[in-house]
Amino acid sequence: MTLGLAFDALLCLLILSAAGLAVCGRRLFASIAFFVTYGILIGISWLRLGAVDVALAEVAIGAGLTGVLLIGAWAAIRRRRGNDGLALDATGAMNAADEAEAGDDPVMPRPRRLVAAVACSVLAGLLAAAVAALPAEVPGLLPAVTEKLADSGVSNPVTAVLLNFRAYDTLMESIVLLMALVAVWALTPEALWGDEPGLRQHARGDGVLATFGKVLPPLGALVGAYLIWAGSDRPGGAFQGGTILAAVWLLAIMAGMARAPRQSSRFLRLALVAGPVVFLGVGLAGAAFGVFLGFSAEYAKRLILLIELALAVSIAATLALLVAGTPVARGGS
Amino acid sequence: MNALPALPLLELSIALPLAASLLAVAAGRFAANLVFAIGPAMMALAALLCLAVSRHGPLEAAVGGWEVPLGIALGADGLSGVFVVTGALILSAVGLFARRDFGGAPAETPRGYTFWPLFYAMWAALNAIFLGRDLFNFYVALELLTLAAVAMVAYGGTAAALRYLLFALMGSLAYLTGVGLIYASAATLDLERLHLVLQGDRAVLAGAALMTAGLLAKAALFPLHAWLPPAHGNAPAAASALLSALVVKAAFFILLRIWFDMMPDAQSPWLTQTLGMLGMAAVVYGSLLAIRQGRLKLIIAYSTVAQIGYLFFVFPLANGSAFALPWSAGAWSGVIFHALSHAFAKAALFLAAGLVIEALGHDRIADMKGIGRALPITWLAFGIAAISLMGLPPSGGFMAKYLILTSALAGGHVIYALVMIAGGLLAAIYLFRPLGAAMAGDNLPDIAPVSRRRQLIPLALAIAAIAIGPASSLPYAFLQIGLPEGAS
Amino acid sequence: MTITGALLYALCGVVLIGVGTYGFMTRAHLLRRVLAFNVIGSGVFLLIGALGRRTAGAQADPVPHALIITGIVVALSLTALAVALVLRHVGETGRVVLPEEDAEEGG
Amino acid sequence: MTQALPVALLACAFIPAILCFFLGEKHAVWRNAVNIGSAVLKLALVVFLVMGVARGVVYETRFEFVPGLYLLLRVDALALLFVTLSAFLWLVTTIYAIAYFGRSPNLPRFFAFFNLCVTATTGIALSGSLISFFIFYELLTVSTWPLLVHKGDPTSMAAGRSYLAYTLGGSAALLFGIVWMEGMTGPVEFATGAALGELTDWMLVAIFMLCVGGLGVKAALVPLHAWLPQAMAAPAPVSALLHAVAVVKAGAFGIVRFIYDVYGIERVAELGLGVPLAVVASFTILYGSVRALQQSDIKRRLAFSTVSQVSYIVLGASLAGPFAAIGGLAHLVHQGLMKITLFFTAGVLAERLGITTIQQLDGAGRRMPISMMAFTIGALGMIGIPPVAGFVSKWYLGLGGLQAGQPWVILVLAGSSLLNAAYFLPLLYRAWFLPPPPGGHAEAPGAARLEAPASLILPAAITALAALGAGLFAAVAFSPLGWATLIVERVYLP
Repeated sequence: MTLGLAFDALLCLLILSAAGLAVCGRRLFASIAFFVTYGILIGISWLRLGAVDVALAEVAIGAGLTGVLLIGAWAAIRRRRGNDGLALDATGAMNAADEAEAGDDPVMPRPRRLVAAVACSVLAGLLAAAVAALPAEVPGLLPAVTEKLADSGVSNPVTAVLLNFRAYDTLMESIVLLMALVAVWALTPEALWGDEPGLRQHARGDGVLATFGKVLPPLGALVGAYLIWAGSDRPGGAFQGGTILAAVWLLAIMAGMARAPRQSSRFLRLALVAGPVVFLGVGLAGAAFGVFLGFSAEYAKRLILLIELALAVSIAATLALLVAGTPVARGGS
Repeated sequence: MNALPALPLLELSIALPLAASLLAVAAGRFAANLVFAIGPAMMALAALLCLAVSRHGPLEAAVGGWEVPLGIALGADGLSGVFVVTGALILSAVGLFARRDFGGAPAETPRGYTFWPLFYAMWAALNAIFLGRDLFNFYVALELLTLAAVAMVAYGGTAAALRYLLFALMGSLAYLTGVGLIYASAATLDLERLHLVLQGDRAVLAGAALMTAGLLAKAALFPLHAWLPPAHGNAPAAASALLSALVVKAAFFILLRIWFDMMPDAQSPWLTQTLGMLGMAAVVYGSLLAIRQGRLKLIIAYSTVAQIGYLFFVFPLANGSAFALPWSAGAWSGVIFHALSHAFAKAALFLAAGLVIEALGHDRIADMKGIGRALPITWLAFGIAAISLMGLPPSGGFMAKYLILTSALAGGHVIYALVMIAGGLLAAIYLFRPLGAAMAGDNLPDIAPVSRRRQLIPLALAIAAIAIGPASSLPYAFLQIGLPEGAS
Repeated sequence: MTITGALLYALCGVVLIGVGTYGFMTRAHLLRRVLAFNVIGSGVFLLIGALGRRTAGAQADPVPHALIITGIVVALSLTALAVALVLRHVGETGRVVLPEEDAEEGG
Repeated sequence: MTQALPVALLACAFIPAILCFFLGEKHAVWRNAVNIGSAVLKLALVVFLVMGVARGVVYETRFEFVPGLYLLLRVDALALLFVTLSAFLWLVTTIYAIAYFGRSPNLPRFFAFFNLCVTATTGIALSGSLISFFIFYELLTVSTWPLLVHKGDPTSMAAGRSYLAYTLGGSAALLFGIVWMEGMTGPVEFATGAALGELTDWMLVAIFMLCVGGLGVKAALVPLHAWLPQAMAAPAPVSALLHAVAVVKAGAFGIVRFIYDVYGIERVAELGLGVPLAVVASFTILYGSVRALQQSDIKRRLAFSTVSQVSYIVLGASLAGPFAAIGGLAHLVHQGLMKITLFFTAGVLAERLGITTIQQLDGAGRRMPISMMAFTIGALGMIGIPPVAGFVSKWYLGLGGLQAGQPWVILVLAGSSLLNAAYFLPLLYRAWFLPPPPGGHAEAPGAARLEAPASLILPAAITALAALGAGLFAAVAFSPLGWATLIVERVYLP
């Protein structure tokens, strides 16, 4: 067994333990923490698999943003529980919330868990058998991608697939993201429509967050911009870069350096659709010249960069607002 | 006319609603009136598409100019055509109907703003599926569809939306896993290429099984239907109409593509009989539960559970391994006819129910006396749509029933024929109950006014459901264009 | 990376799917279900990605990578909607689990 | 021309249906004009067609649906027999209904479905293939329901439920039988009959039982008749139409078609199905009469009488032989004329004098001489007293029984006639020979000088005269008997 394989085996073991702890952990907060850890470990596994782009996306989106969403939700539920309980001091409220959480999160009785465990093992077993039946060595579409890479306008094969060969998927995906935000906004209470989203974390003027909030954004913005620009020939791209930008923006808002945009802001809405609009527009322009979403080799690089830039702006705005959630009534707190 | 296939009809059918969706996000104020432009445009596109298909046979387009397997292909055959047309008609009608509920208020509201982007995104996703040929693109489109559908359900109830979302999430994952296995095995995602290269090995079968399981959850086939009644029963009328008429059909459509286009030879008796049995169980169970409901919309929602069951009769009755038999095409076409006429009829029923709620403020059958006289056109629309659902002639539902019955009896599947007949009778029981309740009593109930023009929308849809019957020869012939060999 | 290594990760993905499904089935807490969904999701991605690494040379098949990135974004979109719905559900009912199947038919 | 006429005939009823629905409740004049106008137009068309068919022209139209499924409209002699009856009675009933309902609510809906009902009946008559027949048959099922429950009270709703339960069940059996047969024989056209070669004997028997059983629901064959007496809850014009021409007749007509034009009477006899059906019909005839005797409500008594009388048609069809066939077919028309007269009068009695039971009839003849005269003609016809039309059909049926070697049929007919007399004569006796009750009848307010508005009396008078005429002039070529003879000669005895 080579050292590399041993490392892989160890990493898999770690991933599985983290996943197990995240899924079965007794306390929700701990579970979420394990989930974030798990996401980072998965990111490492992507590096091992030679998929740096995926690793970036997984860490930034899969672990990072998803983790933030889950923690935010956990905190919001807890706050609500605290408000529901008697108006005790801070610690008392927390305890009430803990109890409520435990009561609401019953563990299934053992026999049924056993049945579920057996079912899931069978599922995994069947899947494993299917995997084992696959041929051991296949090139997949690698040769095809390599052959056409020169015509795609970019030298990063993943970007070539995402923004050229399968640009149609990516266009739809950008709409999916946008529609997720629209769907979340649909849950806004009628009276609060148009307001700022309900970011609850506010930094004290001299706190850690405020300090970080001043230092990190410029740095982050730089990293994000680099990732977007680099995407054409190195790992990176609109989604990874946009995520970093979103994080930067959120941080700045939480640190009090920027105000969250109002839902009704015309500027915000334009920023949200800019990416998909440019993407679709370029696609339709292509259709006018013969092929929908077809970029002639000559202009491909420029067009893809244009799309990436616009997409990154929209993705950043969309992701940030997804995390920020709907406006909430502020009177209560 | 020869220029028709050169036009980017397929691409535009997807791109136009996408553009409308983006426009609705950017300029929310005009969104509610957008349907006046997009509706006719989409209908024209759909008509041109069908014309092109009937003139030149199945159409194909490589998006971005990249040929499969590297790129993504779109394709349109007869099956795509009828679904695109049905989608365009129903979505346009529902869009017109929804203008009052989602755009009437002077100030922007969360519902009024968010509905229209979701509506057009749904349209785009549906067309992407109807015209799609790429397994992974199906996944993205399905997710877009799910997202829009869940959000629309959430207007009516959070718990229902959550339950729907949880089912859909698991369905998506199963589907995606299946796609992964298929790609790992064949290094392509294109249906037609897959048809050529796929060997029925273990990984492929596991992949197909997973995709099927995921799609069954999204199509709400018994016993994976639990999410549907609360979701369709509580959403706003326009949303329910779209969900029952089109969204569940999209998942079924992909199933057809998988089992008839992609791997017709892999349909084992085990698979076809299982799906057929589940379909029969759905018919019986859904109908019986529909009979027990006290609310109009829940009756209609449970009816959807039942009617979805018929769709799955296609597997045992027109199965790929027996495609040499002459009646298979009948069963296959019959099921498509059923899907289409059910789409129109169900949309009409939900919109009619929406008008009843608008007028009365509730949809309890017991308190509906006299509504038939107060809203005669709505009542008529409900009645006509009910005729089609019951499979009474000359509706589209009857044509479907006739085709399915003939092939069931000719193929010796008597049990399917019996369930089909029983299902029609059960449908009569649960549909005549509200019809009768609306006729009881002579007094005009105290109701909020409902405009005559809006009542005509469900009526038009209901008439369409009937008209599919007498006008069935054209769509029937059209459906045979590019008919998968598994069904011919 | 050897092909054995790729298969190792693929199997890891398979087990993750099993673990996540187990969590989804056994826990009623809605946030936990969302979390379990994400565990399954990354398991599926790992499976797809690892199977794409069965290439002979140093390079992996880039197409699965692109698919996975798309998948990750889609999963995040659905997670965001799910979380928002969970929060609203908690706000409306004060409960973090769904009501029993038949209970909501009246509403 | 030969293609357009059948469609025009249908359109004559269908277009008014749509117009009526969308004309508001207040446009009574327009509605009445449309109804009467189209009824007259249709009658004129029918007369034209009768001329043509008598010369031997065949009018035919075909619409293709999906493969193996097409709508065939074909005007042959048998079709015309039924169409003529329906066109004539429709006009009369329309006039009656307009007067009967006056200004009550929900009339747009009523007349819409009334016309739809007629469309369906016409379609049933003109159907040239089994599946075309089924399409219109179901249209009839559905369009009759709103008429039945028109009043909207619990009794009519219950009647509607019972009606649907029976008829939809029957239709399901019928459809199953049709699809089973057509799956093996291909589309079945009446003109050629089915190619039964593929089907084994047990299948033929099973299909026969499914189809005739399904049709028997509407024809109210015992034990499938229970919905019919309940349906009396409907308004009088509906009952009149239902019993005389629409639903019940559609069932009987269907059985005739099925026996003669699908299986062929020889094949039915070979399979040993004719005699059992004749027995069922005979039993229905007697049972219906006995039950009629037990009723004290006039409309219910009439309803059971229908159960009995319609089975004469089935009896005629099930006995192999031209005389029985002629008698059955003629009775299709005769029974319609007589029964509609009875129902019209019963409706007038109930409306104007509040008479619903037999005891209340005392002295009604003096108060309403014209109506009671009509009633009397109808009742005598039902009993089979010459020269009213009923006698003619019974005579031919009896001959047919002898011809078919089933002499017991005569006993059935005689028994039934006695029973008919037993349940009709007391009514006539009370109406003509007993004095009115001391306080007079519970007359409707605003009673006119006449016994009732002319448009309520006239229809009954006309149909009564027609029933009388059909008997008196039975020997004329265009009388129902003459036409029935023509049909039998043309088709069954080539």
